[in-house]
Amino acid sequence: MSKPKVAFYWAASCGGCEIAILDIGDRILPLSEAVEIVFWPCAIDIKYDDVRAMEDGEIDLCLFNGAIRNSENEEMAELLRQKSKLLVAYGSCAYEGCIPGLANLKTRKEILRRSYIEVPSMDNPESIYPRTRTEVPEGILELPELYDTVYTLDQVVDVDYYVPGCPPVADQTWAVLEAVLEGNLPEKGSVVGAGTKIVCDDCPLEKKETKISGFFRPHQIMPEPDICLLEQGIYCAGIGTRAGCEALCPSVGMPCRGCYGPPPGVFDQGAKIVSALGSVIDSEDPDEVDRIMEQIPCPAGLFYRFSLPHSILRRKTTDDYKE
Amino acid sequence: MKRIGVFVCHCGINIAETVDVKRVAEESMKMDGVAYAQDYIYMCSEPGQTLVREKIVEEKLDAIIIAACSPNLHESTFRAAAEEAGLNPWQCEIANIREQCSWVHSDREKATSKAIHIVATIVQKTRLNESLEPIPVSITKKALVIGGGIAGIQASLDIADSGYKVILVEKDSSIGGHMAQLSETFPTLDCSQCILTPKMVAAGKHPNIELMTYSEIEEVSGYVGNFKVKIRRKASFVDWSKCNGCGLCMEKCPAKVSSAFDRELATHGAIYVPFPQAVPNKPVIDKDSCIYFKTGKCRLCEKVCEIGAINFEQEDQFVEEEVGAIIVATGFETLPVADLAEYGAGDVPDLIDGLAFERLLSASGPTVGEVRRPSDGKVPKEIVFVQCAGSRDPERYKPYCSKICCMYTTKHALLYKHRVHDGQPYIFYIDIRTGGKGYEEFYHNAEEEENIIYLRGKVAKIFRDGDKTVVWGTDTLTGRNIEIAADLVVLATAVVPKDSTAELVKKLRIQTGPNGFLAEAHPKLRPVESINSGFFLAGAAQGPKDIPETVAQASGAACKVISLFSRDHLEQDPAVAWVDEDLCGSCRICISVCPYDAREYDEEKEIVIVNEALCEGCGSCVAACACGATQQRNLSDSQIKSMVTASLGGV
Amino acid sequence: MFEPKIVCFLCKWCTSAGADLAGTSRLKYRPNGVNIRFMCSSRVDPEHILWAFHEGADGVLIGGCHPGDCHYEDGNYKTQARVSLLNRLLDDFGIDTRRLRLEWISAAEGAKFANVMNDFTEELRSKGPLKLAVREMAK
Amino acid sequence: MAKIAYYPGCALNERSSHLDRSARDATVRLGFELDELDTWTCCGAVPPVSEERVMNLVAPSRILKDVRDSGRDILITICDFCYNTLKRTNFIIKSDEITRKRVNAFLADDTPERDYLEKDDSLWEDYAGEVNVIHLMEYLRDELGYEKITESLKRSLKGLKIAPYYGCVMLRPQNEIQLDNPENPSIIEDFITALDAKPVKYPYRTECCGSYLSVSSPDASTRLCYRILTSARNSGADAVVVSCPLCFYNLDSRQKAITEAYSDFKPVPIFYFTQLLSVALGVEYGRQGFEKHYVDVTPVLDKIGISTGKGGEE
Amino acid sequence: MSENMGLAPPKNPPIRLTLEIVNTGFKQRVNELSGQNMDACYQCGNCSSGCPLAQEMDILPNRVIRLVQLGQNDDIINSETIWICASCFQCTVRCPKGIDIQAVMDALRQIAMDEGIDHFGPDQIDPELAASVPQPGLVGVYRKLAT
Repeated sequence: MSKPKVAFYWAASCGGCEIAILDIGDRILPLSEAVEIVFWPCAIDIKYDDVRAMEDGEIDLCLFNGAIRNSENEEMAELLRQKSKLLVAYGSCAYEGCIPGLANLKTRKEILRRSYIEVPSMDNPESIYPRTRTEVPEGILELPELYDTVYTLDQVVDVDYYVPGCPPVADQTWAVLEAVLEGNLPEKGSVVGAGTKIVCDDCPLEKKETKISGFFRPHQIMPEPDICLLEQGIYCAGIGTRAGCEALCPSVGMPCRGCYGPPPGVFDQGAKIVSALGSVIDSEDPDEVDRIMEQIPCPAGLFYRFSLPHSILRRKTTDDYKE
Repeated sequence: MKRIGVFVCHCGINIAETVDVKRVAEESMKMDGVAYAQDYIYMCSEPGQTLVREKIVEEKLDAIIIAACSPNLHESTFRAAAEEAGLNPWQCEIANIREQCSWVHSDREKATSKAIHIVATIVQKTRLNESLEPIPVSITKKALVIGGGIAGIQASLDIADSGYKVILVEKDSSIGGHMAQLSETFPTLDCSQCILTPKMVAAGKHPNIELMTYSEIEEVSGYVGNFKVKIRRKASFVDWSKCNGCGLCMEKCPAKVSSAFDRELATHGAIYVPFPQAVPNKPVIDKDSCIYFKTGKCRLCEKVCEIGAINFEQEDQFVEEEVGAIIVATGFETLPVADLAEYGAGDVPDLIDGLAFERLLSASGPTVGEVRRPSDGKVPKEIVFVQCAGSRDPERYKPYCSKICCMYTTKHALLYKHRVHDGQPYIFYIDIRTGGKGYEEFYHNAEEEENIIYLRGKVAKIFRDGDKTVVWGTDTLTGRNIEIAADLVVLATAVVPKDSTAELVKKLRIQTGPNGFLAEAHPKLRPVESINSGFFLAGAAQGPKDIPETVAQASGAACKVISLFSRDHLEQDPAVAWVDEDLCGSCRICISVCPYDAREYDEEKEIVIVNEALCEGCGSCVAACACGATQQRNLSDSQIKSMVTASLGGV
Repeated sequence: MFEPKIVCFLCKWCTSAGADLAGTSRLKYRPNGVNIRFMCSSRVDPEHILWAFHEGADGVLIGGCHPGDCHYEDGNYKTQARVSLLNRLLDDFGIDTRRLRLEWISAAEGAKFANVMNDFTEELRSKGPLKLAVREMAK
Repeated sequence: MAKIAYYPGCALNERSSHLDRSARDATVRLGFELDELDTWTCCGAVPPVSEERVMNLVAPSRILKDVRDSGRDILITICDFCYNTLKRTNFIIKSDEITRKRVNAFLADDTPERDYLEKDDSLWEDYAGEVNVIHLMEYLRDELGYEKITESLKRSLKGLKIAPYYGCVMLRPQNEIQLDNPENPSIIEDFITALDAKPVKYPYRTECCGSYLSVSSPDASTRLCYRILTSARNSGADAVVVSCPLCFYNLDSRQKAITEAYSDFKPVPIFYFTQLLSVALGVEYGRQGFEKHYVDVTPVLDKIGISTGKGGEE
Repeated sequence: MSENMGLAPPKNPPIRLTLEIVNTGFKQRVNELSGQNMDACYQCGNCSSGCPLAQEMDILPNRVIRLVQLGQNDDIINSETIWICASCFQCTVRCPKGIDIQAVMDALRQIAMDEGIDHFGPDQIDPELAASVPQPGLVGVYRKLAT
């Protein structure tokens, strides 16, 4: 039997997921013994055309990280789907949009204006914007088209499994690889490499009663070391975030950001966290409640930091406020 | 897939006139999961219910939906019918297409379309409904009665007589309420105290009744069958266990305090009992009027009390009690004369309210039953009674009829004539309302035989002129205005709920209606119950009513309590919260959220569980559970989402 | 004329009873809302509201007991806090917060329920349909 | 032939003699005779004005006492005013002891002692209401029986639609008169049926015609009679039947004024009940005094084949 | 306050009720003459609703009784109503309180006539009418409406 063929791809993401693969450490050696890496732009020089030349389904496993931000991302997602037996949305970006997905709170127009005109370091007096086709003396230059909306991988192609995390922790990555190599596969569409509970389940901090009379950002107070951060008014997404990370952040006194996405019983992580927080505000005075809530900066960005394109609303609606 | 039957009721024309019920049935048949649909003229009638039962069997239905009136009316009816036909009652749902559709819309097309959406919404819920069993809950067989007027006394006696314990809480130092203030009672004219006092004594002595006078409800938690009540026993500064009621302290007290019991027509000391027949007959010190408390000097009462019952150091005590049912009988107050600007805003000395006049008529009152006016103590020769003072006036005061005034004013005029034979009473009224046994006859007798002049018209203005009190009225029957320069004017001021009612209902979490009176569960069929289970209503706190009606309602409420206590246990709606053990990550937010302490951390399972007996099914923990481990039975998030979709016309 | 679609989440004890009273009082109001009855407004999860917008609602009404009157002690305060936060979220998402109404309507306020339904319908009519991005994308 | 004491009263004695005559003619055919009192005075037409006016009871009481003293206990009257006055007087005498004593004192006063001593050696006996005052129609209904009338019919009135008119004093005040239900009477309807004619129901049958206001406020009476007659006519009546001379006068004679005042008015013939009875029992046409009527009755009688010339049996 | 005699009298002066006015004896006199209790009337208005001559009256029958109750004798004895009443007893048979209103009207006519107010005299009769109207009409009108 020939060795399984494995591909890694990096779409709209920071690249952390690539590093996360290397995070498996020494286990990379047995891995490279066990599989044949047929495509990994970050590490191996194989061109897109080489992939196009492959048979459909020739790749046994493709770990695809990054969101779908532009036409190139989408094209590669379709191509790799076609060539792979198993396509895994690897990491938060591919799974649910993650940080790039926050762009959905803006329009493409706003983003381009910001990036190419408004930023203080930009010097672009002629207001030149990037174009998908640019004619230069040497010929035509093509750039991928930036989409108005960031998509998750499964919004453009069929996905077999999801590995959450920004980035996924190494042990979970290894476990997924191991499971695939051993043919020990769960039901299609499953989230793998994560727990079924929430971060709190792994969190070592002590929990008593949650009544919030004010929110603080981590730099604003010095939290009690062993007490649940949320109880101390520090927004911690652990209550609405899938376990799997071993509660790395709260274990060291930093609040959970929610990168493992919603737990299995939840679809919209942000809405659920809003619901939970709204339940434990320690005030019955509507004005005071509003004041407490205003201490939360940019709720959409905070509660959907990792999951905006994968949420119910997915992106900002632009033409509802008028008059 | 579940086989659901949809039964669409015409409710005569109540639904069918506005909603095309046949189309609703037809459209229902097209819905996923619906195996049978039919309309019928009166679904709640016996033939209607028979139809439902037969079709459950014939069509092998797993669940049914009755599209009819509000579930508040017939949910239990149809659930019982479903059970008879072998269905689990929780497989029966009601789609409200009457109160919330046919009755509120007139466009037939739109109403029909809405009715279809309503049914579709309920179909979605029903598809995912589980079969449930009611949850048994134990009952603490002890009642709390709040308010020691005739309503509270009667209710307490009835419950106590049936063998159950009662705690009767009264905020004043004696029970008796307003009835103790009355002179004689219509329509039989028996003396109020004569018929009340024996009942007060009986309540005071009953082995099953624990009187807690001079006490107020501080906190109530729990639920029907198992309430926890915290009661504040206000400091009386008199050790009642020592006091033998000799009364010397009251005699010696140099302070003068307007008597609330005598409607400010007399005074008593700062240490006082409200009236001589008080039960318990123990004094209290009014801290705000006591010279010692105000100046730090006096303590005369302490000096004269040989047994040393005075204790200036006493503080409010708190007691906690567990009870299974609560009767609210907090009674009424009357609209202050000062609120009635056109009647002198309280500045006319010879203008008093009906309760004050009761004190003037009372043999135990400040004038020993002689009618003497407050300004100079003269016997009034001409006296004007003004009805509907603040009642039946939706624009400025109270919109409702205070119900008792027609009768008590007639009684006042009649008793006045009995005391002052050559006096002339006039009564201004808008309508005379004498609905009650013997009432119309009482009124006729007064009108025909007692030379009481009834004037049909609302009094516009009252003012003082010399030693007279001038009344400007009209007589719509002659079409002439009427002026009377009277010696005394008595206002039948509007009956209003006690000020404290609003605060109390918040503690009890029961409802009041638009005028602040306690709201009954159903105006006709459940008049002595609050909509909140375990709370019962008695007396004028629920609405203006006279003594017979109050007593009847009190006995009715007591009977409801006794019927509750006669059960071994209660069956609680099982549509409660539950936890998926595989998902719960023990963030414990739900513990903080639950108002009933129904959530606790299970050390063994390392999850938070639901105590089903305590859970009231509000669902707030379900919404608060960010990990999605908590769901509500038969109202899960997936049910709600599909209901939302269906309500918007999606599938 | 544009007929907005409204989803109404009503608590059983107050607002749904108030809606029943509107019925028994035969008050007439706009038929644009379909009511979903919960035991308490605190069962309403912001997820339900977002879902309603997703599924085509132009407006969402939450009806609960007046402050202090909650049958479950303080359920309506939870609702109030959630709505407060959700409003900020809706704002971030570009959805006019007037599309989400929280009303305290007691069992005695049939007329208020009818007025709220009429008023909300009119307001949504003047706003026009909610062109939610995610719905536009699906088209 | 049985003779029943009969009090005609002033009107029947003179201005309404056709009522009297037709009554006498008819009753004979039914087997009894109206035996007019030997001496009688005016009854006073209206009962006493107030409690103080006991004097007004004296005249009717004397009439009644005479009937009693003559050994009879039934007195028939026809005129509704006489009926009302005598019957109510009797009621007062029976039920009010003080009034009874006062009235008898007056009666005794103006009755010369020798008169009764000569006529009768019994001692003075107070009149105590022993006489039963009966309306002729009441006698026909209760004593004779309407079926007897039907059996005795010589001419059918079939085809005639007749509106009964009760007016006021025949039925009211009810507790004293007790003739029929004042709000829904049937005595005249049943009488009409007994004659084979058809009674017409209409709402104004018990509404006042104006009574003596005809004298003091004729316009008021005209308005009332217009309403009554129009209502009867609109209900399909060919004629109206009455028993009271004043009703007859108002409803019949006043049609002149009504016709002048109301352009839409169509005259309606008025009959005394005794006139119809007389015709139906076959009394010779012409004896009923129809010539005294203001409104011509012949068209109505023609309708059922009775007209001048055809005559009766006699 | 006294009325200024130099001014035109007010159109609708208020009734100033006093112990004296309501007890002057007017009501009692009506009670005695009529044998009825004026205070028994609770002003339902049935007497007026059914009165065939109501349209001819200036004060409806129920209001006549009302004025008696309030001792307003002037208003009544100067009214048309008591002379328009045809004594038809319709009100009497219908009164829910059993008041013989007819008797009250008689009493009021008597009081008026006692005070010298006559409504009708022989000189006022149309001779043609006098010659033709049945006697009860003539007797009735004089007995009811004239001293």
